[in-house]
Amino acid sequence: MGSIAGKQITFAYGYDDAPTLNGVDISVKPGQLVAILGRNGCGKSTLVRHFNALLALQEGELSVAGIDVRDEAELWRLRRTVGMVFQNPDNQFVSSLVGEDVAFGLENYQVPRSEIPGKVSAALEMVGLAGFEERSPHLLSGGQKQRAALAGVLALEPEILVLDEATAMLDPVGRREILAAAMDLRMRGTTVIMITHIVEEAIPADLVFLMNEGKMIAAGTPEEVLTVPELLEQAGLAPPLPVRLYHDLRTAGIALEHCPLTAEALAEELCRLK
Amino acid sequence: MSFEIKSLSYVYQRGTPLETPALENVSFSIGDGEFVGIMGHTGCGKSTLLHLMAGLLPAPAGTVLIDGEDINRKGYDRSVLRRKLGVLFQFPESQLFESTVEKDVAFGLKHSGLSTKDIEQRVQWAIETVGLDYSRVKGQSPLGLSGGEKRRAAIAGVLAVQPRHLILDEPTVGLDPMGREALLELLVKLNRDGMTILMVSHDADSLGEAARRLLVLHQGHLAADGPIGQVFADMDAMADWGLGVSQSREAAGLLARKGLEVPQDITSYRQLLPAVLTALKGGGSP
Amino acid sequence: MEKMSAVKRAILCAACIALCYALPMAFHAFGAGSVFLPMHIPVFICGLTCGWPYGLLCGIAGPAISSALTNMPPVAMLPTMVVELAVYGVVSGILMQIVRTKRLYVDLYISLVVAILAGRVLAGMARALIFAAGSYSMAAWVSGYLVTSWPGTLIQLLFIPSLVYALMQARLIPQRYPKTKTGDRKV
Amino acid sequence: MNSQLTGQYIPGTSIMHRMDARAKFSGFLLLIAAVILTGTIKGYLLTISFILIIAALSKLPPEIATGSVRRMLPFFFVVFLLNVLFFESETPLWQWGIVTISIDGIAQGANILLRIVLILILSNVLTLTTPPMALMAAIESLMSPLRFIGVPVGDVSMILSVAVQFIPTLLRETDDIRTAQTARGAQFESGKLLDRAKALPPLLTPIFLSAFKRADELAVAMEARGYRGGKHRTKKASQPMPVSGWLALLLCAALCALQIFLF
Repeated sequence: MGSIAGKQITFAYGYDDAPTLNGVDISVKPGQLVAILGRNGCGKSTLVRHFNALLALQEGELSVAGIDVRDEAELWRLRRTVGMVFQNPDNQFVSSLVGEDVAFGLENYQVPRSEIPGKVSAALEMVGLAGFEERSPHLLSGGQKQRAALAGVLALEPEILVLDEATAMLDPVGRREILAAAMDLRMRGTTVIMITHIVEEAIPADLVFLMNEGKMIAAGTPEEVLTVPELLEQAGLAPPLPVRLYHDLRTAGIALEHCPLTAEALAEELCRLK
Repeated sequence: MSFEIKSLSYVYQRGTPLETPALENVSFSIGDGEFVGIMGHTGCGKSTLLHLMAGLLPAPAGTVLIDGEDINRKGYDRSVLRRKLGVLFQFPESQLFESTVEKDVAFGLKHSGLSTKDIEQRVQWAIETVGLDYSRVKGQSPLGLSGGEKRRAAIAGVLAVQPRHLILDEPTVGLDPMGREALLELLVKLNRDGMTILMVSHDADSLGEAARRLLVLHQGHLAADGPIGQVFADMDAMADWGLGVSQSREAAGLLARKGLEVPQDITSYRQLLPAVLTALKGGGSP
Repeated sequence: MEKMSAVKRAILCAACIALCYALPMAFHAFGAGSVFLPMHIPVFICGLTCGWPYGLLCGIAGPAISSALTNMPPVAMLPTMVVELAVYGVVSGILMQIVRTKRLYVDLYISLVVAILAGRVLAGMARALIFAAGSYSMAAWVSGYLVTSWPGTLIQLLFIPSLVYALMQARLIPQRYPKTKTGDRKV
Repeated sequence: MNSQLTGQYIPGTSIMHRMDARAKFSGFLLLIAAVILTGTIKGYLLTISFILIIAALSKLPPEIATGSVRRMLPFFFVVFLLNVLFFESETPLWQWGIVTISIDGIAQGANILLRIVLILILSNVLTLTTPPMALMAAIESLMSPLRFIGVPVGDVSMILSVAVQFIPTLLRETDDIRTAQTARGAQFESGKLLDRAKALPPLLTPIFLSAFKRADELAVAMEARGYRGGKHRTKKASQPMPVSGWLALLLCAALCALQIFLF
């Protein structure tokens, strides 16, 4: 159920000489909320596309939800187990009606016609779009589009959900909507993998992976990874504002007890000093 | 004045059942060399405003003056406007089309009347200004560059005409932190060298770092106009308009609520750090 | 990048069909209008990049959908237009598969020129059969398919091969002659 | 421009509006055949009255039902002229080089013109009384017998659905690209034909690149959602054709038969 175990995953695209992934290890337990952080081009999207065998494993070992991704007989079960939402909300719809689009995945797995409408409306309700079946995706806001795309994935009841930079093109409101939906799913026991370069989005995660140039350079809890500016800078990312302030205050001779991750924690730490 | 906008109004799909006002009676002016941010909830009319200000939509009601000239006046030479006003749209990398970066960056200079040598110099200047290696990329296809490099190449294409004013629409979307940082540095530098910059964005952090003045559009009206610190100071109003403020401003608000004496017109980390230090050292002299 | 999957070909074909509607609208918006034959371009691109079955579908469905949505081309004109475009899609697709001279542009031009000729000849024949059995003269064909369409033909010849090349540069379709690891490049 | 695709459709409640779209579309094909088969004066009288009755039943304002006919008048003139001037007749009224004017030619020109006008009116009635999506669905369901000759009907209908879905996005995109290139100094509107032709690549290349990029991303998303071709999917629910639809089809078929056997 919902676990991921990968060892020494290495991958190179045909047009590139340097490998995009270079000996990556990853291990995720069922039900965890996981953030994979890294700048553009670090290989994070390439990595997750191995989880549902969109990319064929070239070297290394990878088993997802107990399925070996090399096992071609299990390909379709694997794809049903791992749902994926992508970056561009406009490029995920197959139909001009939200309801038909959410049904797309179900039809691919030959779910009987009679069961489809129920599953579609349940999935739409889960993302807060109940009753949107007859709407056109083009007339929705960015956040609504991404939630409709999410519904299309959730209708298949995946054990693992991958959000491949699903918030990158949204405005702050849309971004919050998608993050809230991700939290909600994790509460229901789904393993959620978030790919992002926004460090703040990784704060609520159970586990953070940090990637750079095709390598996994750190793995741990947010407290372990996000509080080390050197590590984040090595990956081309900036630490969250409270962490930055914590370290700058220390340089100025003011030592806080704990390194805070959120603004609230920061405020509390500072008050304790006063 | 770079821009003078006088009682500008615009209606979508005029005369149809879908008629909706996009802008209503908007007036403001922007001086030479200002760095102005524009924020507004999706659908507030800011992209219409941007198109009107860039002369890409005719203004049916109201006037747009650029450097004192009415750009919708009959007989106004639009090619002059194109040379003094650069516009960078969202995802500008989708405009790239030439076979080499050099040709693509030179596209806007085609009708400029400059000599081949001058064009070459301008192109080199633009490519180097955005931080790309001129000798490496000039002969490459822009389509084969990485995502971040494509964005830079597209920006170089806008800068090559050396516009006096630059309008940007969501320039930071899709960039990673380093790309964003580099872009903001570039904009601040161009602004310091005298370019008027007008940046439409949802990215309150970037605006907080770079812009000095902020306009807020709400449902087609100009809801706020002032120094960005002042506009961000009223977080409740910002929330009412469906907008967030920069993280530094938010942190300052939280700290103040906990009793720390931090000024509330902070917009960037650059201002936050000394303010916190001052507050911790007992609120004495800075 | 290896060969394109069937799903990818299918969706590229769908995009070309949509462009058969969107491009004429865009051209119309700035007055370039139909002299440049904007609907032909996506069909050639589809045939050249996705293969003949997809080119065929694009040639039929492109004008048909446009016709159903806007009546442009009017449904009455549709049959001959469909014949013409379907032939473009099929012939350009088949030739791209057969002709392999090791030079991309040579392959493209051979496929394109033969497809253009075949499409116009067959459409002329179809028009003669459907509308005016026996009476549709050579002169009318020459005027309809060669003379009035020269700006469009020029655009097709100048633009389509370099567009295919650009799509390869952007890695949206596979390289036809990938450079080998030793670095010698064949274009 | 980027809102829903309404096409030409004008909502209404007439018999033509309410008729099953599949019947309407197949009837339309039969009627085109009938028009082409028509060859005598008597035959024309019958066909014309039949089509006029259909147009009347649609309750569309006449100026709208004949809209595209009037728009295409210059084209008709050219077609007519070509036939009049170049029809090779045994009994020319006047001849100069390949130019031949004859009674036969004039009759031929009129004949062709009449056919085109009739078919145009028919196609107007069809597209004005049927919502585009219903028309698409009708065409799809009428295609299903093609699977017996090896056409992958499931894949084709998927492609068509995706294509229609792409249209609003691509329309907006072409508009955005045109605006962006205008801002960079491109000039599309002005100049001679050749200048305008040269101005096209800055528009066309980005449009195709962006359309292909979108298609590429969508294809990946579809594979991730388990798509592996049209065959492996839940079957579409199909509704039987209503009696009224069959009746309409029968009438159209009868007209065809009359044109073949009686006239």
